[in-house]
Amino acid sequence: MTTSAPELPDFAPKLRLTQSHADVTRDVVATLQTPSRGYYMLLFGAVALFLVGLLTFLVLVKDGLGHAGYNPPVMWSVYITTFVFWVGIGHAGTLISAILFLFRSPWRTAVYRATEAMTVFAVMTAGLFPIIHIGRQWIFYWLLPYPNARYLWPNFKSPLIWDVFAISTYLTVSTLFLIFGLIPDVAAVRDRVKGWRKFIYGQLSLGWQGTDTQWRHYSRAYLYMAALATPLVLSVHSVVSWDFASSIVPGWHGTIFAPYFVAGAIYSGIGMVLTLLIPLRKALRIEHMITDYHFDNLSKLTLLTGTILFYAYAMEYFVAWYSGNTFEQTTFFRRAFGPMWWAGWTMIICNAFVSQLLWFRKIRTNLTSLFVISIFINIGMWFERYVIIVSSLSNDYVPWAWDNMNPTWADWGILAGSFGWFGMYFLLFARTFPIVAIQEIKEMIPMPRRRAGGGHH
Amino acid sequence: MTRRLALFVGGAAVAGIAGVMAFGAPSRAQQAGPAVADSIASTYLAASDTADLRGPRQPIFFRHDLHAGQFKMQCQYCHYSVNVSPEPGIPSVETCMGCHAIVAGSDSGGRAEIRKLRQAWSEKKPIEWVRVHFLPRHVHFPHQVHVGAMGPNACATCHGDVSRMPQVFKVNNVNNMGWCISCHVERQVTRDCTACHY
Amino acid sequence: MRLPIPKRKTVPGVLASFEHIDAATDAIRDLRARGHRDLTVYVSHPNHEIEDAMGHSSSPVRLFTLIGGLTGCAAGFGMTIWMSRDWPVLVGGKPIASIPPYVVIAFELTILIGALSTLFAVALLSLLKAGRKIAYDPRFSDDRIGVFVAARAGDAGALEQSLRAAGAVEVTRAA
Amino acid sequence: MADEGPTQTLDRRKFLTVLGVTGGGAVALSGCSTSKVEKLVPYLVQSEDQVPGVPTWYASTCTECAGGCGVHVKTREGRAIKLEGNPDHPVNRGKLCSRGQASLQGLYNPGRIKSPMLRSGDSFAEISWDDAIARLATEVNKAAGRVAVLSGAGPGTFSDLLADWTSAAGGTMVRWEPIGHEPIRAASRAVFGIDEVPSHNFADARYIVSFGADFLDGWLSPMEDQRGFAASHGFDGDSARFVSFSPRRDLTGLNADEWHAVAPGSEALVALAMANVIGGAGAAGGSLSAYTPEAVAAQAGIPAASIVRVARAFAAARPSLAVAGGAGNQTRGAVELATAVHILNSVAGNVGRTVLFGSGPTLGDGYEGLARLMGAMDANQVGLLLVHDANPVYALPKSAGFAQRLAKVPFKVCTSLYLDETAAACDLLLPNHHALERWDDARPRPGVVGLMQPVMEPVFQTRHTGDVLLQASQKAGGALARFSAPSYETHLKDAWRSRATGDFDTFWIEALARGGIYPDASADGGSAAATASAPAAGTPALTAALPAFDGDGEFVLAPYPHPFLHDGRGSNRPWLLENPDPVTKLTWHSWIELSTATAERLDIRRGEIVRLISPHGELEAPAFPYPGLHDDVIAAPLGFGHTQYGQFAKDRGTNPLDLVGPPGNATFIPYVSTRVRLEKTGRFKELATTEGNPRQLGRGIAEAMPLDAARRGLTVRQAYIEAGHGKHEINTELEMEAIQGWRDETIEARKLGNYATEHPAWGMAIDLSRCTGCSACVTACYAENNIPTVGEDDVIRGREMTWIRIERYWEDPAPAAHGALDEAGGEHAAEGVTHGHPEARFIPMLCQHCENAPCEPVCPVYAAYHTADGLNGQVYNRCVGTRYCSNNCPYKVRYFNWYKYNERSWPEPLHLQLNPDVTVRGRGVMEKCTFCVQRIRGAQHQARVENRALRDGEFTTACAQACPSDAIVFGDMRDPDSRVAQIRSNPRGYHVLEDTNVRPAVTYLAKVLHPAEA
Repeated sequence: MTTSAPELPDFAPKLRLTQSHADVTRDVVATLQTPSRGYYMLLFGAVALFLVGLLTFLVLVKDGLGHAGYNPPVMWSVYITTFVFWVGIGHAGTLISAILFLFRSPWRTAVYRATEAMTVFAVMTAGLFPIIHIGRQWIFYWLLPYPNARYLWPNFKSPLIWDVFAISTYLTVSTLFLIFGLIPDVAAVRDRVKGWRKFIYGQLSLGWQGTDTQWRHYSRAYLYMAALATPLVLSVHSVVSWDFASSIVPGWHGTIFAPYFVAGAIYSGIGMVLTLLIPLRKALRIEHMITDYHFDNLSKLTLLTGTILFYAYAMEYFVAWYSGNTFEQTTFFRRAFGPMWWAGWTMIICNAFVSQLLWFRKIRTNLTSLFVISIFINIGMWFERYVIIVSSLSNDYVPWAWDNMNPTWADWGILAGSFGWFGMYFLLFARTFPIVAIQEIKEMIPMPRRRAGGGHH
Repeated sequence: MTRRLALFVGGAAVAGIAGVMAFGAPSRAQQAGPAVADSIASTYLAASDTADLRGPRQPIFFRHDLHAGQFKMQCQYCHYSVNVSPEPGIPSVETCMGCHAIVAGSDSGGRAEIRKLRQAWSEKKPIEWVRVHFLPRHVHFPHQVHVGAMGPNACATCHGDVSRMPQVFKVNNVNNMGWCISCHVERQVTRDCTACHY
Repeated sequence: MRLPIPKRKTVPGVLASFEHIDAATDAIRDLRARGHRDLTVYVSHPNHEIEDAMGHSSSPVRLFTLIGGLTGCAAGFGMTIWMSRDWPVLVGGKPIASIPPYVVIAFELTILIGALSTLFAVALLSLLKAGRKIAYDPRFSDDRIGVFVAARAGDAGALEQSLRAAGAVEVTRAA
Repeated sequence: MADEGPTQTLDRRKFLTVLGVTGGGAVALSGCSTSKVEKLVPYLVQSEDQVPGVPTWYASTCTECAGGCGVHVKTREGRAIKLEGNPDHPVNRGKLCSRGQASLQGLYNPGRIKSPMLRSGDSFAEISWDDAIARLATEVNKAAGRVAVLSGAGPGTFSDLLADWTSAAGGTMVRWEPIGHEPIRAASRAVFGIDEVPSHNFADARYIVSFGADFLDGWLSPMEDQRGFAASHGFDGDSARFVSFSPRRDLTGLNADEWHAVAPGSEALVALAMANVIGGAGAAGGSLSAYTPEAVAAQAGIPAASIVRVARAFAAARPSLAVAGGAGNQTRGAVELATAVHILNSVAGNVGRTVLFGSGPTLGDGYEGLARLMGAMDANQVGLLLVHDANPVYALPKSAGFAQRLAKVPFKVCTSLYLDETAAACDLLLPNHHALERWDDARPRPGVVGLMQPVMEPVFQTRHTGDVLLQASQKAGGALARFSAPSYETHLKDAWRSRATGDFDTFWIEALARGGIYPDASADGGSAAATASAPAAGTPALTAALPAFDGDGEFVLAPYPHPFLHDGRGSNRPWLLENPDPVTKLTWHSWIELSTATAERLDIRRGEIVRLISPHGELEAPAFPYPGLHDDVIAAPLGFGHTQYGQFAKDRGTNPLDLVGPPGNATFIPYVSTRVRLEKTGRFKELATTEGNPRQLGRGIAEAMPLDAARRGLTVRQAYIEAGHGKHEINTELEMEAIQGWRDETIEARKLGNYATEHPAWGMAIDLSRCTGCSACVTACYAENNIPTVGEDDVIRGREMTWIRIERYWEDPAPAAHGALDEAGGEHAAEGVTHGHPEARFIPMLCQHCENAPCEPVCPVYAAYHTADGLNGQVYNRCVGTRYCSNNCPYKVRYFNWYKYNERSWPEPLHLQLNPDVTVRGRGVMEKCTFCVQRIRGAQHQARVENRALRDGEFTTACAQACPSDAIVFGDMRDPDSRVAQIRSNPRGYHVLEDTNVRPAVTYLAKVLHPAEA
């Protein structure tokens, strides 16, 4: 009997799909071997940062929020900024794993696991902030509709309650989506390892064996999960944007906010994806799985969303001028030329202008430049939220109440802590679970056949 | 094959059901328990017995069951400001002495307690009663209005049948907001927050 | 926690493993043609050819998703409206129970319960076959395709023969 | 809330113990931390007038200044918790200024001396009262006739006793008040031959001219003058015009319709020039000829035409009123100024109509007396000095050298309540009772005698100085033996027997209940006793010229009394320190003011620390460029730079008196007599200011309209359109209709639960034409609502908790505000009504209790919500602290507890001032104006107990109650007969930020701009 080389799909060369199924399994499982010293140093750094944040939080709980730089009328500042920042980061993951899945775009397979993990951990981080930033952290659960002896329910008209539902739904669904996608891969790992690890992975694989029945329901369910996650991801940041848009604060009160925030979220998310993947693929030696092709596509997405942002910024200013609303006009004038001009321009340059560099193929495919740009994006998007929140609050209706705020150690402490918390989980995940989706890559690599040709597609 | 899968499902199912039940049956504030647990037929009680009685031990074993129960004294006689003020008013030692300058007590236990009272009076020391019912500081409960609105046995509604308590104890969880609300809902009176919280 | 899982008895039969997809699919078709209904096919990834060969109808999962979603939506509106009328509190001069803001809650619950019930469905449907212990080989999660045919000891020999002929690289008997 | 006459005696009250049930109240807002064992401490003896949970009110008299206002003291469970004006009292008619209200913090001040103390080395040692009194007696005998007493000016029975006692002890007594208005008395002597400071009837004056008289910053009789001013200057069909000539524009100046920055010291010349213009009607006419407007204008640096114009209008308006002489411009020429103004008034025929003699305050012996005493001390003729109710070491310029002379006195006794600078330099401290703890009386003016009674147990082991003197006398024997009264209380009663008509006891009870004896306050705005005579003006020698200033510095230093801290006696009260100065809006620290032009010239920016150097000393303070200042003047507030006086005052800022030269042989302290040099240090300080952006940016927050528009009953919008300014509009008519339709629908959809039934709709109206920005309402709010003071650092970060704040906006004079051109060729069209200087607009900003409150729907837990009776409720114990409500509040009137203010703002025993009816907010919750909901509920409960409906005006909010100008009115808007409902229908009424359609419950009546007369 003769074995003919399997016939490769047309996008194979771009994806460098030259390995066999066995290679894929081997390479991916290889990423789970004992990590290097560099890894441990990174992990240590992350944990250290997290502890800084934890300490700051404890001080805030002990003395009150006064330690942070709040300066009425600026009642929200760095914490909410960081909250929105992390929620935004989350979006790229779901976009790639769910939306691109529905679009059947081939380049998603190699990167989606990593981005989805990023999503889950980013949302986990974001979820902490509503608790951190409130005045009486120990009763945050009053925001949940649970039956209580006071006969009281939360106020569902409040955007903050929408947030509670949106964020918790988003966290649940994206976590389940991640776990669901992992099951077959965990099973694959289970069959490759020995001893206690075999037992652990065995439990986690939930008895997966890849029988025809399991696949039959699995692939259907995965499709529907993707179908549900798609509107969800679009809604979540819309809801977050309504925290601001549904208020009457000049500079917040804009109908453009929902699309504007979603675009920004995806933009920032992909920025973070780039920041994470570029070093990761090297560290895990999977350059042949995550290739220039992927980065090229990611950059194009970045370019698209960045341009949408550019439009949104321009439109905000146009509307402020066109509305003839003196409050809006003052706010936006001061955003660019007021005491916080530096923040305003940081946001515009980092987001609107830097993203435009990606028109050039050379820059898109050069990982170094891409990495630098991704850093700019992260900074720019954090400042976007900072500007929207702080600069709008610092000068609204009654001039007498105007004031500016300066962040303090307590603000920076929590911000650092959030990065530590996120990094901690991401690093642990990268070493414990297949960061590249084994089964989906295999799906794209045709199995060997006895007869040449005869492919079903 | 997929036993673990099954466990997973089971877990999810149980959690789900629990959740549903939680929503289905909101736990209401516990209703008033039996008005009086240990009311004692005999008036014969020594201070030494107070430890076994419900409720905190008081510096002087003042018997509500005798004063309000046997002697049928009006609550307002001692709690003088209850229908004019948010505060019910705790009787001044002078008020007690009004009778106990003469009344010395029928039994040895009683006499001992009354002696304490007289001593306090002669030393010009007010008596520090241990508080039984109190609300958080952010709640304002106007006694005068409630007494006016709820008529003769208004007191018992919250404090239970004090006239059968040798030593006063907390019958109802009055510092639980649910206690107030359930009553306000029943009687269809205001549930405005600033009726009590300001 | 005891779940209603029937006592798992080993199923007697023949386990064949293939390296070539077309061989496997041919074998499956052949077996089904010869009236073998109780087949179990192992593969490391979702594979259309095998699905076609097995001729499964599409999964009923979608029903669960739909019902879950609708339940969520109803629950969302029900909860918000009931709760705001349970203790009427006036805010910002808006109606006590005001629909527009509640749409958000309803939407989120639609997604949440929809997603949960989808996964619940997968688990439940997979449970249906959880009662039996069927032979398995770790390589099936790597690059092999496994085909298990339930068979009484008598027929096993013949089956082994045919499967080898169909191109199975390895055939073992499970009893 | 009726005023009950106290019927029990002091020894009865001695048995009172504070009832534990509502005691303190200074407990953190802790969810349900009721698990700890609490004690119920009943009264030993139940006193008739103390019902737990119900306030008891005592009538008393305010002793914070010479005004002698009548007060009602609110006590709960035997603690004084609030001071309010006595409505029957002719001086203040139920109103009370910030300083008066803050005397509560004097009572509970942590800086009080807790027991008698004797100097041992550099420190003091506590001793028993018996030892203290014995020591006093022996020292008095030892001093044998060389006893001297320095006492505050306040006349009264105690003062008389002290005088007697002193002479019996063979000593001399001096009554001295730091800011004693001696120049005015001197002038009265010179012009009318009357040794008296006149009182003024602002209410009847149709035209007011002030030459630096700070009658709205607490000049002679603050409450009376402010009430009169509000009556005449506030718009009520018409309003009097107010022109101010002075180098610095203080709060009074900011309320002027026209202000002229005259050269320091030239006010007298301007006054004389005006008199000259009016013409020699007065006897002094002849000697006026030298002072022509032209000549004076050159020296004063203002247009001659303005002098002429103002003079003519002043003469035309009858009666008019000219006032002069505040400490803030008390130069060496102060007597000449006062003389000139007396002449001006008599020339305009105001004496006897608005300038009233025979009813003015008597203010002690003045600096002259003190100077004599200092001379005696210098000459070692004083063996024992008793200082009572005075702090000369701080209140005199260092250069006067009181401290050095004090050191020469062998034995010094001080009865001060607080360890102030003088007390710290004494040997024996005999802390007196606070005015609220003691029996006493006061005679602020003829015909008015205020009575004080102990409203509570003394907070500390202090003793009434009267009792101390009497007991010491018995010990000392000799001539003093005749002071045999068993206690000061009996002495006081005896002193009063002469006044009694009929049975003394009933008279006494009534006097106590009324808080003294005085003519009943008549309904009209008239203030002082009508018994005033109209003396003829004599012919004083007029030698007015620009006064001399020591030193050769570039600037004239003008120290002025701080509106709240006054001469520094208020500096130990957190309320007064945190309540921003109405003019500069600075808190907690000292500053120096220089004109904006000067600041630009020298490139000195806000908060830049500068050094002032005079021949007599130097100081450093942050600079505050201020548009209302003459370019040659540097102004600085008195009251800071204490070296003693308790934790709040000590080492806070610097004291400009350190730079002022010695009075020399002047009969008064010429505060403005020194020139200073200015040096930059290059260092900066962040100013603790509550001011954000002082410009309205055309947002129509503090609206105003010209007088004629107001007269014709135009609305603000109509006035704008008339003046050719289409008011900025957001909502078109169509939108308004849509909004109305939407509103009708939603109102239907709201009718559920509590909201289905009828309720009152609480509302407020604030008349900006009456509001002077005095900030008494702010202090009242702090007192009523347990508002914490956050301290300097948090004020710098904008975290002050003022539920009601006074915003002070600068407005360039709008064209609408200009009057027609006058005959001088449109001279003042160029200068504008405020002489080209920005116009100040004050507006009290508090929670507007909007019907469509934006803060409510955003709260996730219903902590902010709307009550059925139209309040914007804030439920502290439900608040989780998301602060979204504050973000969404267009008025920014919500305040957040960033730290545990409840634990740090009321150091013992200050927490005793807390109002038990109001929850003390804990850390992490939002708070804001509640329209004094505790008062509303209290009144409703009372009404229910009495089974009747609420009556309009039966109660009101703390701010409305306190407002001396009567600018704030509170009530039920749904009741058409209520005062507030009527005022809201005034055409001047408008809502701040109306375009946001939040429908506030607070209506403002636009300020009325009085144009310059043609």
